[in-house]
Amino acid sequence: MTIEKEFYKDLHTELLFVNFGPSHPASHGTLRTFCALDGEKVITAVSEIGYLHRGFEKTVEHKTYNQVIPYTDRLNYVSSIMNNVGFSKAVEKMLGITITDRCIFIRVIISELMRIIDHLVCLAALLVDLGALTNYWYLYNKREVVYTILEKLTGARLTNSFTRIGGLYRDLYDGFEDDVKFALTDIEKAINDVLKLNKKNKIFLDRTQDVCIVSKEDAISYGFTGPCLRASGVEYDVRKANPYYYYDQFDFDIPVGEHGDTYDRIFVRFEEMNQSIKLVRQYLKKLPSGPINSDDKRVSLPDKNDAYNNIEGLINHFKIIYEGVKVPSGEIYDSTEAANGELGYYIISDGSGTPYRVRVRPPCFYIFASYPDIIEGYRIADIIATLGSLNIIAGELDR
Amino acid sequence: MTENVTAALIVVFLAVIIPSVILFLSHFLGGRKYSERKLETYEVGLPKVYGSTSERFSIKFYLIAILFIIFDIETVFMYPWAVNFRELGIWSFLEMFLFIIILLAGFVYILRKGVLKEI
Amino acid sequence: MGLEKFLENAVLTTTISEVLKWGRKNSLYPFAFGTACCAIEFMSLSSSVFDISRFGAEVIRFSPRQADLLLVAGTITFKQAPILKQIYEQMPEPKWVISMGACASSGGFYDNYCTVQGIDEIIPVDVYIAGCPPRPEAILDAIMLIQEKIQKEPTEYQKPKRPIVIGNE
Amino acid sequence: MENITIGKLKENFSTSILEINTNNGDAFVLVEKKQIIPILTFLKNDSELDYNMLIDLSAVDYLKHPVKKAERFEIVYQLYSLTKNHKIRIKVSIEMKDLCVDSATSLWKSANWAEREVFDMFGIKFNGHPNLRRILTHHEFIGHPLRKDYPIKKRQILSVNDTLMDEMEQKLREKGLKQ
Repeated sequence: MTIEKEFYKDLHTELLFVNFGPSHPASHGTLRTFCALDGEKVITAVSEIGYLHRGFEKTVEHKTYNQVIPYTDRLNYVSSIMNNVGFSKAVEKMLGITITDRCIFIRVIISELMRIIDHLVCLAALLVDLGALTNYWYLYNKREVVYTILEKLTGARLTNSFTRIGGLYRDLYDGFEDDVKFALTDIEKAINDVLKLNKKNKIFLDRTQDVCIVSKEDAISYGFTGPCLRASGVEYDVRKANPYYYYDQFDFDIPVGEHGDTYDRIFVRFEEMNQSIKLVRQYLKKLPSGPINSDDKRVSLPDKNDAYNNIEGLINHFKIIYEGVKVPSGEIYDSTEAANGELGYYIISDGSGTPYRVRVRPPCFYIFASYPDIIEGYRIADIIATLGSLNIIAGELDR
Repeated sequence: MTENVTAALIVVFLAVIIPSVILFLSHFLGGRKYSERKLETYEVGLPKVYGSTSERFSIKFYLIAILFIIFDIETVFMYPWAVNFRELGIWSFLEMFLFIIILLAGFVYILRKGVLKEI
Repeated sequence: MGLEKFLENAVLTTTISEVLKWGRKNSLYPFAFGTACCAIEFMSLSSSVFDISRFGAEVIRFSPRQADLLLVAGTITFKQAPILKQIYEQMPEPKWVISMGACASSGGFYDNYCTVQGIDEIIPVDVYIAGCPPRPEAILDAIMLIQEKIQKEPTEYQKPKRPIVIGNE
Repeated sequence: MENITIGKLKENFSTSILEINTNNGDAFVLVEKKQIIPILTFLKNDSELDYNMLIDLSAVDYLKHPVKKAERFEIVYQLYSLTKNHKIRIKVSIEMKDLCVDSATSLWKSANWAEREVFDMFGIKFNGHPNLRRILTHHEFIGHPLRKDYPIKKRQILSVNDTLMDEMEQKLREKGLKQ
């Protein structure tokens, strides 16, 4: 028995226009939503993006394929190697070269580690927005553990351009496996601590359950992919639908939610971290030895003494670096399962060393397109929780 | 009796003097430089702010404010009672119990009416 | 004069400016204007491994009215520029600006139609941090440079003697 | 290996199919501009094909491409079927004189912002789009940056941010809250 609706209607209170704007603690820096509020409830909202549009697709048309990789780092800068792997996989498929098994295993191990730390930051920031500050330190410190591994491996903490077309920047340092095993147990402990804090926490449950529900049909129509689509009950994961890099030979299952509300989106991510930990352990067990760069002359640089001693090695080295890898003319759309969803690259090459057009299919562009519609009728506190659970990364959103 | 009064006076003295000294110092010492753009209202750096302060507010906020005042004053009455709870004996306990029961009835009415849910 | 001798070491005498500088230096309120990858490095700066609160700058404010250190972390595009300018204008007076990362300092490797080639085209900057993204220690070093600048800069009660040079002794 | 989608398309829309090709393992079909919406609705509603997801919508400017194309722009629809797990790429070529095509927002909601971005980057108008505005560049931007003839370093300053009020009023009017 709540207060009758008509009681409010004839009070004709004015709509309050508020900017949940670009520089707001919970708006991840560069997302702006202009809301019309009635009291606390959002009546209509209009979103504006483009505050971090850095012209990736225009700049990339003047770079060689290997020079594009540092630009792909800055797309989803929270899990940057996943973008590198996606881009190099697409170009390698166009070139028709097969990369060595060791390179595939290392790429998958690092991608799954990146998926874990992407979910860690998303959940840490979301829980800070909900006011649960201690979880930020529990989760974020585990990201620092993985940072040390990445520093040793690639030299950079965040924007580590680790893959090259046809291989990797360098091989694993020795002691890599133990560091990763230690990091995984650390992350599991942190996840359990955070779950112990939040799983039965009344405030957390009230603020996230039945909030901004996205139905299955809406999620598909909006073009959701990744954890947000699986939270709405659609079991679609690129690693299972069309598997690449031996994903079909290792067993991991895809967590799927039922209601598609913020609670489901959060716990799909928690469960996905456990699956990724399981995956990394299996891949680590079967890590083969051998070369990491494919021996295809069009792609891999000749080794040191070839480049210095005979003229063919020198010309080959010069040509690959100076004019870039020559990709035969054609086009391709290839996608991988990044942390936020299906990250696709539509590349058109004109036979020269620089790509003619690189179109990135950013997963969170289509997710954020639905944001003004799914937050209608909910309170301001709910729209902040929902924005956190959608995990919108501005670099990937605005490219 | 007098040391209680002197203790109270010291507290009042501290409560009044220290904030005013701090406010005076920050007002007097802090530099002040006004520009036209600085005096505009802060709306995330966006040019236009919609609506004005004289607009009508939604009634729901008024309800929340009133409920807060009622239950806050109730706790304010409880403090002195709780402090010298022993000396006052059984009668004051029953009086305070009656006071709480009356307010509890109001609280149950609010829960049944679902005022807090509607916001 | 005889006052110090009489009070010996019971009381420290100083000028108002020294107290002001000491207060401002050790309680910087940063406004985290984070837009891109540098914002993630700023997040790891405020977490417990590289703790910013050791320098008194732990209280991160998101409104310019309560901030005195504008820490621009990330790429500033032309769409974001008026907002950055307005927020800088609305910060109360003793304010300092740190431009964190290559994108904020010079546009980084986005030399194209939509990126501002360095925020010093829009607002005066006190300390630039190189790196893409800079390591958290580099940001702490920048905060120390800001503190050194506050210590050397004359407050409103002193006349400026000569230009301030920071960071090279 | 003639996949089922191309087979069905040939049966129903054989006149309006201009080119069928496969490249790097993916098939793509170039269709006539007038017939694009009927073809897309057929692909979406047909029970056997069931392309219920528009994965991506983008455009390409073939001005400087070595292989000379009939028209300058091309719009690319990547369709994917969750149930049948197959995908197809539909292309529509747009000539410089008539820069518009029918909008696909009636079929998939994901086309809404993707079309706004293509309009912003290439200047191709979408008839019937509810809210065709710039999305990535600022509202005082002149020209379309991703065209090949737009110089990469031509910067344009924004003086005042967009207040979004006109977009908001349009939405309020739709909801009947504003006269």
